[in-house]
Amino acid sequence: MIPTQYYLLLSAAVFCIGIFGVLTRRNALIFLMSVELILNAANINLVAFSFQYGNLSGQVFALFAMGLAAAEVAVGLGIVLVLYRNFSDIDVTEATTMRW
Amino acid sequence: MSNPWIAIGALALVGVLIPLSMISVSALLRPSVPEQGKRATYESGEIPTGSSQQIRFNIQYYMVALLFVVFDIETVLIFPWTVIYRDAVGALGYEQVLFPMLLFLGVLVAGLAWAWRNGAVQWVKSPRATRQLSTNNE
Amino acid sequence: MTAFDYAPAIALLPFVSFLVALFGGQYLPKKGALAGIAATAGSLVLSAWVALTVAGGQTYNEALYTFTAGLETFDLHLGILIDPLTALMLLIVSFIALLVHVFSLGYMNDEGETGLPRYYAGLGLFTASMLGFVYADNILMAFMFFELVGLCSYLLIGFNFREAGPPSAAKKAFLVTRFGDYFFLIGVVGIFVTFAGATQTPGLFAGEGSFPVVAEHAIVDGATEGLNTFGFEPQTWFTILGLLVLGGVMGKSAQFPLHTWLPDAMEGPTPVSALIHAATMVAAGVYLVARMYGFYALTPTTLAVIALVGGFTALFAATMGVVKQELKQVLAYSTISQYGYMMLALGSGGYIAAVFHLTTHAVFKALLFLGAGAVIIAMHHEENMWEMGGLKDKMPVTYYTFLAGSLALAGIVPFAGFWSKDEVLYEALIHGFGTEGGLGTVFLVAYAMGLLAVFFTGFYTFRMVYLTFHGEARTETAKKPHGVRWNVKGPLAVLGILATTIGFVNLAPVKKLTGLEVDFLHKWLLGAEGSGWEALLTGYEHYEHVLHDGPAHVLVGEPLGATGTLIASALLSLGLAVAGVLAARSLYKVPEPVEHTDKLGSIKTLLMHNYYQDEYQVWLATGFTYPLSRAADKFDQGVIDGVVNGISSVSLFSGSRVRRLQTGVVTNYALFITIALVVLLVVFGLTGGWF
Amino acid sequence: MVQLPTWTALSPTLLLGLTAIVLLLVDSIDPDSSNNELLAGVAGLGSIAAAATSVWFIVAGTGLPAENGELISLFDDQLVVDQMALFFSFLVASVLTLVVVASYDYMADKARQAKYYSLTVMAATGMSLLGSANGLAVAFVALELASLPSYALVAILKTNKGSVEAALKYFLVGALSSGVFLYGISLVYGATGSLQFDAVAAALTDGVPAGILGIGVLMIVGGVAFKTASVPFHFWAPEAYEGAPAPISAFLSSASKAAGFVLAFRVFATALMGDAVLAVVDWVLVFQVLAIVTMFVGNFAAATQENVKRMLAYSSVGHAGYVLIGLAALTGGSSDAYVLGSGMMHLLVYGFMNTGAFLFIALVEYWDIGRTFEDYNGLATQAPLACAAMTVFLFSLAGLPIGGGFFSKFNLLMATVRSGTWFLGAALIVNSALSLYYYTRVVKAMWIEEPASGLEIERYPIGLYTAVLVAALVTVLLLPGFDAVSQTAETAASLL
Repeated sequence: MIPTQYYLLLSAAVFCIGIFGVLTRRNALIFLMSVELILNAANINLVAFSFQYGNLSGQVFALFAMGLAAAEVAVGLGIVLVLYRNFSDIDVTEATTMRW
Repeated sequence: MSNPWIAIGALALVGVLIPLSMISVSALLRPSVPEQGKRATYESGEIPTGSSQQIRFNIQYYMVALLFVVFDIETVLIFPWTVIYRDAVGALGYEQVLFPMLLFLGVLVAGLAWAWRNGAVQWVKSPRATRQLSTNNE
Repeated sequence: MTAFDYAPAIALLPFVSFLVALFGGQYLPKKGALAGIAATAGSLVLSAWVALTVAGGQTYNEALYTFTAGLETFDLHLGILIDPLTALMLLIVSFIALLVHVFSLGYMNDEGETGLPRYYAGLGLFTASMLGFVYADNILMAFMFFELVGLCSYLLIGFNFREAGPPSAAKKAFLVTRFGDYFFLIGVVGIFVTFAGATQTPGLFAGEGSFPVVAEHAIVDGATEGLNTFGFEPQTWFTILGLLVLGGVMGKSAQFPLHTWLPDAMEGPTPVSALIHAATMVAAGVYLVARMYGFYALTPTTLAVIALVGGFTALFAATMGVVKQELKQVLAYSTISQYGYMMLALGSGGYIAAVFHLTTHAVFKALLFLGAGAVIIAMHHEENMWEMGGLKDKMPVTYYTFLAGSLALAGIVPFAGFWSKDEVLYEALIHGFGTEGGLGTVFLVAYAMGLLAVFFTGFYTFRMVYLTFHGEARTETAKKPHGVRWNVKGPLAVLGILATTIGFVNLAPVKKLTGLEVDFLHKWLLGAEGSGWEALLTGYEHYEHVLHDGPAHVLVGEPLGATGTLIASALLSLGLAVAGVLAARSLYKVPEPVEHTDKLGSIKTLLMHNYYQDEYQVWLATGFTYPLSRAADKFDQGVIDGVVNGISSVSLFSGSRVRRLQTGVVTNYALFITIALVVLLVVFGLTGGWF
Repeated sequence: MVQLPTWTALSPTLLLGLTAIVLLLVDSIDPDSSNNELLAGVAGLGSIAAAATSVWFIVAGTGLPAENGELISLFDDQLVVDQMALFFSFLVASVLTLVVVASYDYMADKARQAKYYSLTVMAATGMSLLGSANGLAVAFVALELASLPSYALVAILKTNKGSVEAALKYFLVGALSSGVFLYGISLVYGATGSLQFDAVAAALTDGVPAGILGIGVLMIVGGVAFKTASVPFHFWAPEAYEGAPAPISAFLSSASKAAGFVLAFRVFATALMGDAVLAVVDWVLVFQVLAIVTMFVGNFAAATQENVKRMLAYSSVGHAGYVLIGLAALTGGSSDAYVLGSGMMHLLVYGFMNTGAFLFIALVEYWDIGRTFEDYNGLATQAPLACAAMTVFLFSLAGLPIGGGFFSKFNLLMATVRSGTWFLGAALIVNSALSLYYYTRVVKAMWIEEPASGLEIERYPIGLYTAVLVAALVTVLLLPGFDAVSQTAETAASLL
């Protein structure tokens, strides 16, 4: 059996990749994908721990998390779409009419 | 007791080798007939608009895809329920096992009905896509 | 039904007039003035009724509405406490408010000012809040109305918001008094926390279970059960609490160093100044100390601080009054100085003297401000005294009433101010001699400062009178002043008569000398046996007992024997006042007074004209008074104003920096969030020992 | 009296959910026309019913322990209905009512009304559900149910650049935060093997893996901070509140913030309140730091704004800092119920006064007279009643004794003193003083400044006026009626 630490390391790596993407990418879609990576990192954890403890709540919750992630992407894409219509670009750093 | 990693390594090796070999074999065997339709980006049968460098799709494609993803994920939630359904009905009765799921499905249906009535699944070809299709065929 | 059942209406009536003026003022003939006059007249009548009932030996101390009946802690409620002190103050406030409303008809309506509904709404709310404050039965309610009073003053001082001065003056008044109020708020919270364990009603002012009484039990009888003194000795902790509340008092009553807002507040319309100075805002602070005197009397340190602050403020502000050019500025500093006297009296155990001075001051200061208002109307809103002169013959009613007020302010026998100021100083003196240890010395020091201030008071008061009314008209405007109508003269006449006579309500010295029972105010505030008021424990009888037997041990000592000390004290203060008046007369009662008498040549001429002056007096005026005054002025303008302005500009500057954090670029936000999270993780990881 | 089945205890939340579905059905039946009266009527009825039911339950004692000392809990303890749940249901439902009534005018001539109302009610369902959540899994689902419609609502004016930009920032920060939150949940699950709050608390004894638990707790703090608009997760708030339609700003800054706090109260006071946790990661200290920084950032930034709506947005951040005191002053001692309770009281009062203030902004946007302080000059000459209401809101927000805000701030201050966290109290006082400055600027502009020439208001929309005046009335009535609020809040807090 693979020790739980390995899953933790994997999920931490995925989480950091996600954060890195969030910080460096200016394309709204890639931003979204990075967020998905973060969510999936959490899912890896949930499933791994669920396996370790032998109870199912983690796995079931991971299913819920996936559903929510899909819904989040749906809303996100909608917003990116209207962003494109208003600013003619999906660069997230373009929309800066409000600040300070 | 053998190391479980051996099996994993073997699986990975096979997983990489099969596609590689298929691509190389077909590259050796196929005749080369370049054509416009073949260079177009394949996107589930839908015709891409704009240049191939910056691919843009009809917005409707997103709509349907999103609806698909959301409803697809919801079905995942039904699977665990089906697994335990028979035992659970025996232990708890219908009103605690069947009705909640019916309620859940009812909400989903309401959402689907709303999306349908608001035209989210109605397919309208965008003028630009139609135009591009005709130019490609000429 | 008794008078007390109608007591809530005393504050509600002006509040209704506020609503009427605010929403309907545009459509009313006098823009809300009549509603205000009717409301304050109603309050006055009710207050008089209440006062009569109180005179009949009844008091009132009831909760009207409870906000929070705490689960296991304490109540927060609105309630009314009416004892003789309250009744007296209600009378003063509603009386002055009524006169100010009438006077405003002349000062605002006849002058064709705009925005009158806003003005009368402000006056109504101001009066209502002050009345509510006066009969608040607990310290939290007092704080709420205290805040409202501050808010109204902000609105009224900034009435002429289009000019440069008033808005900044209003802001300053608000900020400075708020600064004090925050100490007050902490004090209120502290009082609740401290006494919540020992009584269900920790905020009350009067009766068993009120905080002064519980504190007294704790210190005198050692009954500290349930008290939370945060590990301090009860004595020390009560001192801290007392000083915190005193912060609010010093802000509102314009005591050094929080007095700076008051001279600036002269930017408001003159009737508002009269209301602020005589009866409402500034009086609120002193009244609060008197209200919870049972608490202050327990802690010698706070008494010493109050006395010292009071004495110093009296002197400091009086010296500043000497160099001011504008009529209202002089009056402003005189207000600060006179409230200093009241604080001095309270600090040195002269509770009745303080209340007495509060009463007389309310009358003569209202008179002086309204008189100044009349002069300003006449002078077409010119306020510089050097532009006036010779108004005596052109406006005799104003002159004679103003003169009465000035004599009262300067403390010349037999005008009101003499009796009260003399009693303040006398109490400080005998308690200074009688009390052992450092407290007695402090009282004597404060007394000395108060005494010295008497001279300056006489000087600046009559400098003002002579410059304004005597001599020859120095400008064209002053030659042809604008007339004033009945609505200006009426209030002046009423107040003029009162300023002359109100001192007779408490002729304590006369009683001591002759045995005649003429100390009515004394009796009023004594709270003697059988008056139904005993249970409230807010009578002077009780306070005297606390002062004598509590930790302060304030005792009476008369170095020259009973009669001798009395006469010596009276003669000393009267003599200094007369000296001040005469010094002013020598310098300014000339056809063409000189702006600053630092030209020695002119002094020589003056000397020749005034044969009875000796050189000492002149030196006192020029070699001592002016330099001291200028130094004080410089300190005030430079250091204290600087601190106030500095704080506000630093806040705004840091605000403009903080908002730059919001760059508008969402990627930056993600970066900041990540950095913050990482910092938290690292810091707490290291301290929590995760690694 | 007939004993209702147990699940009916969830009625306030269920009613909201049902309303949302009914709204969707109404729109499905007739998608092409938007019947403003019908939609607003259904939404309003549903929200009023939910609010009334919560009040009824609170009064009837549904949320109090039964004779055997047990609270009503459903779905294997995943949901609990106690006084706190009902308190927040009431808060959310009443804010929703005000917002819906105001939207009747605000959205009258705009497209996508059915979507607007159903999304609003759905978000409210999520917020109300969050109050009942008794496990991390339900909490996350409810949180997302509250968040996702909110993102869409901010963007509802699709052709308005501000609205879209606001939605983008809100969504991106929100997605990042929910990712962080979920990761935190997974780590706490890893440390305890359970998602249900009581089980988590029971599993947290000495010997739990410190690193995993610590990181998990801090990440959960992050998720909470996002929802409550606390520093450092507050960055979305000024933009989202400024760009969104004003009724939505009102809804988000009041109800959504309250929902975030009820989550925090439950997670931290129920699941993570143990010496074993505090030894690993002292989250009370974290909240103390966040509370102080939040207060200062919010208020100082608000002090120098030129745009009234943005000023209110920053002040909303500042108020999150005040409420954080309810967590930051927890000591594990006897004062805890009072501390938590005072946080809840402030949220309720804030719910009304802040909603009212934003709805006044909605009214101004409806009149189309500009957004800066100068644009408000002399507004009282045209609309004295609304301006009087706004004055009540602003002074109550500042903590003057003119509305319930005075008592709730006073209670927070008392809470800091009773728990000995005097520095929080000091920060509260300093910031309240500063806040008075910028709130007064608005009052001054409305009442004292001269109106710009040509300022004239012709329309007095009845819905917006009703909402603003009702909010003002409640704010004022909360001054004398504070007793009921504080009793309920303290009881609710003591049940945790």
